[in-house]
Amino acid sequence: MAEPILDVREVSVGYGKTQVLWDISLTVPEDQRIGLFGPNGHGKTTLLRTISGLLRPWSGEVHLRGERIDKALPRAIVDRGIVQVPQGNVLFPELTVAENLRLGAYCRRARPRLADNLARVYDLFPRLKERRRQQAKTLSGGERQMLAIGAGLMGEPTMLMLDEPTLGLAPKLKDELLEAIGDIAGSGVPLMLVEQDLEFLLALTDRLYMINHGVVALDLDASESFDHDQIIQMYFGKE
Amino acid sequence: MDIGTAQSVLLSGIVLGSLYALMATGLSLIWTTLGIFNFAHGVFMTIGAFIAWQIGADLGWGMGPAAGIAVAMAALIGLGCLSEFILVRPFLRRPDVVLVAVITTLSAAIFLENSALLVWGGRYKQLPPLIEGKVGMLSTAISTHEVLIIAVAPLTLFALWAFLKFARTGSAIRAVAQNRESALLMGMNVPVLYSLAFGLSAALAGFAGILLGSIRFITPGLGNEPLVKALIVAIFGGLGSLGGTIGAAYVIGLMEAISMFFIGLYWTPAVLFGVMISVLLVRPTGLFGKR
Amino acid sequence: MDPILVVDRVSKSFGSLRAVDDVSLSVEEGEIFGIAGPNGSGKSTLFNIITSIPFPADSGRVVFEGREIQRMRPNRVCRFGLARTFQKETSFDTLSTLDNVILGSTYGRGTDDSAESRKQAGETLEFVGIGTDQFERPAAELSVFDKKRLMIASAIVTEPRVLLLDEPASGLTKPEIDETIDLIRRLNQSGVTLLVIEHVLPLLLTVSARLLVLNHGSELVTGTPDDVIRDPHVVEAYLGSRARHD
Amino acid sequence: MRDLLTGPNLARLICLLILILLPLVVPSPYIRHLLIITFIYAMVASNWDLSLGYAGVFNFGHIAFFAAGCYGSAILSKTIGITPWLTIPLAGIIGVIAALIVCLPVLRLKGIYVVLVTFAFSQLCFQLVLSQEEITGGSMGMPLLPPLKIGDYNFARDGKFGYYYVGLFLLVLSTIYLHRLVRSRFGTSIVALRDNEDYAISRGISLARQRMLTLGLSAFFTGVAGGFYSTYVRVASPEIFGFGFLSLALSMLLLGGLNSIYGPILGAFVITLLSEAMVDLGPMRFLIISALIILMLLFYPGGLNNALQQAYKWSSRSGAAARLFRTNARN
Repeated sequence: MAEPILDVREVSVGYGKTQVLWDISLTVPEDQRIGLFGPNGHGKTTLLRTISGLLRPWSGEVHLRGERIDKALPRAIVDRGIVQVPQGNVLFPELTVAENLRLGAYCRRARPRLADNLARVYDLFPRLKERRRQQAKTLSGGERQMLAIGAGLMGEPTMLMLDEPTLGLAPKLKDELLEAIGDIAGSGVPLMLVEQDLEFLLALTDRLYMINHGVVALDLDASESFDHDQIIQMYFGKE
Repeated sequence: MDIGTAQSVLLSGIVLGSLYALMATGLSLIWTTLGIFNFAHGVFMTIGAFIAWQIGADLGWGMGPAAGIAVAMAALIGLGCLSEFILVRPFLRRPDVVLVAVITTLSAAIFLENSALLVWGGRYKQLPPLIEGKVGMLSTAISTHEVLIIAVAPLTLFALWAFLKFARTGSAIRAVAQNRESALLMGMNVPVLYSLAFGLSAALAGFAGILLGSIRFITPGLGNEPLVKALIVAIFGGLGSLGGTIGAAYVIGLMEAISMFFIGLYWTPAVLFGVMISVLLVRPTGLFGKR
Repeated sequence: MDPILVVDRVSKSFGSLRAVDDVSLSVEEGEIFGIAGPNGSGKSTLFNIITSIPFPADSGRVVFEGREIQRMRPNRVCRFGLARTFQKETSFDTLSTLDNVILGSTYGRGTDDSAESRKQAGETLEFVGIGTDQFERPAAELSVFDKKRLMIASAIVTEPRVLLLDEPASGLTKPEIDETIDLIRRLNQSGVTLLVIEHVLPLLLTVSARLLVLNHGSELVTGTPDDVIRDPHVVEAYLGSRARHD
Repeated sequence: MRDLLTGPNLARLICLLILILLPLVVPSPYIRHLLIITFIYAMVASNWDLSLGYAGVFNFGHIAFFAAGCYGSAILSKTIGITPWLTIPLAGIIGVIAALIVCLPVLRLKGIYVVLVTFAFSQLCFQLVLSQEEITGGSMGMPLLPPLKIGDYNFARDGKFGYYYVGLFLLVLSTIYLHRLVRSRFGTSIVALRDNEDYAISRGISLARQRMLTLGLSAFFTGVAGGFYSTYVRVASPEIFGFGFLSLALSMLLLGGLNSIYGPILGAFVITLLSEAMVDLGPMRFLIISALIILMLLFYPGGLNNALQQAYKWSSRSGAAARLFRTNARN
């Protein structure tokens, strides 16, 4: 079997004295798209931040195509192609849309094809092209999200990690975004997607992990039918 | 007040404003990128003037003003980067970095001022004006050097703006200021960008020092009073907006010139402080500042 | 009887974002009222503008026991009988656990006598379940759970008639959440009206009589736990439309 | 009451006894002079810590309160002719007035803006002193101020014996004052505001009121120290506004450690003696002191106070003198 793209091995991490993740392990195989979901404050974002090097694991290892990266600097990790699109969706609010996108290609690997990629992003999100001279802070929520994803694509990811791209979006925008991310995934970019919206996740990913209280609580195959009630119970069940 | 006096007050206000703009822009640049305030900024100005004097002036090594300016600029960029490395970087992750940086940069100011005293002594030195002579302007005459200041300051600031706006590194500096984490995720080398911002800011201060060094005598304390003025400008304009800072610099320069004419040298600081307090009472983040 | 707390069409914007958009609610005396909603739906901002800490609402009224308080100085709100906790486990880190609570007693309740406020603080700490062995430790050294309970203690020592709890259960383990539920119930039985924010629904559904679900800064639905859980919009807001019972 | 004689209190009493007896044992007037200067610095540094350390208000105008006391007392005693016995306490009130003036813009400000305004305020005072030559003597200062006297006895006689005890008395007074202040509920409330402003406000503490009190209360003994200083050296000179004086006070504070009363006092002793030992070095002295500040921050941010705490802990852990050195967490 082919080596997985990403291999997270028993990672524990936290902030200050508060531990957030407890010995988490998961892998991203070559041809699979991974979804993470679960209640807030239970470690999904923390996991992404650990993979992209913003946080040092307390213990455990992270491997990218067999190479250990958990001690590397964020920019070294970006240079290897892991691009995280952070939650909260405003990149550089005072910069224009075009400037934000150009900075997305800041890492050395992505610089040569900047113009091509820019055209590709404008193709994918025509709205960004219309607004390329506007400051990012003047964009609507959906456009900001597109900008964040677009900037991520400018970095030529060999794996793209999206953190709650639908946060705060109206259903119609979600559909648009779904299509765009589908296109990206279809073009062969491996994906790790953090989402609250299960429908969104199911449509885009092959494998789902539910992270609850800092551990992997459920591991589901998106193509198989599974017990919705179990999930709803975890979200809505009475104590 | 006749037309001639009015014009000379106006011109001296613009000269002051130009110098303050150079100074305060540097302060503001560091504030926006690193979120700290550099009290060594005034002494950077002093050092710039001294180095230019040492290299360029006839009483120094006499290599001419161009060499003096070039070496001074290079030295100041280096000094700025070094300062960032020693005074700021070790403390950036601490929650009280703002306070610590005030203390470290203040200490550095004392350190450098006394170093200047050791190296160059307390005797007054002066740079020759970059261009000799006087120019008749409107109905008064001012020195060509002052005309040069009025012209060069906006040009320099324009160059800075163009760099920040169009160069890859320039927009990265602005980006880091707005969102450090996203900058990291895009692969920017944040520490290097911080150093660079500091170096640029120091070079701006040094350049202001060179321009000032032929109007006033160069002493180890040369930069102290301009630092306080730049400080007032920064508060007045609201830290963090370059445009606001530059605008405020000219406003304060003019205000100072007018107040010197009408109220005299003695009470001018009080007037400026009074204006600053009134602005802060109405808008706690400065006149052009953002929340 | 008039409701003890009425929030009347309050709004708060940050730039172009309307964090809280025309939200109203009214809480009866003695009730436990829940506020739920996905992340970023404006729950904490709502607490902020009710208490004016750190900022008041842009528009709208907050009426507490018949008096408008939306323009009151923020430090007076507490003396008035309305206390709150914060989302993250907040404490006066360098002060001792006991001093954390004593402050609430002296400044929030106005107890002048220092022996008396010590006594009140000690009793309150015991009420929330923090043992005397923790009293002299700097608050920074406490566990997450103890910090959360300490924050509640420093609020209830001010004798509030309405207490606003912001995510009391986030970051806690299952047994700790159970203890928190017990604490909330005991508080309520002692006559305190509570407003509780939670992102995670189970706790809210368990304790509250009624709850308001926010989405995108505005009201999605208000009702009893059973109403809310059956409301398809709520499930959709949390999990997306496909997760609806269909 | 038994508490008074245990732990750190005992150590403090012993130090005080030594200071009281010292002039009787050591005849050198020069040592006495150094200690008098130390007492003054100790007052300035420990009171500064009330605003900078305990309250976390980034006040860099503290030297201006000292200078206000200096010049206030000088003007009252020389120009108006009031006895220095009265102008020294009045200097405290003048210091408080200066603090309240700077409060006006500072109340609503946060973080760096507080630094900028307070620093600008102190520079403004400097410029005013320079420019109001008729009143302050401008850059020459005000020389030949009236000394402290009882009857015909000048306190500068007998190797400054009198000044020594007045200085020590003021320092003890100021220390007791600070000690009680930080242990009071006011002291707790300003620490609370520093630790978490919003949380503190939500528990009924008024930010504006406590901030005004903090600056005002920290200025009183600072002003007194200023009055005593100008009376003792018999000159009020604008030098005190310089970076040199500021850096000395700051280094005492940092060497001593923020958030303590006795740390900065100890820092004052160490730095004054150190600085005196280096007096022949000229500008080199300030070079070394400023480098010391940065090195302290880099490698030992806790300061001497921290070292003392560790020593207490170590000694109590090792069982020796466990009761003698019982330490107090808040101090």
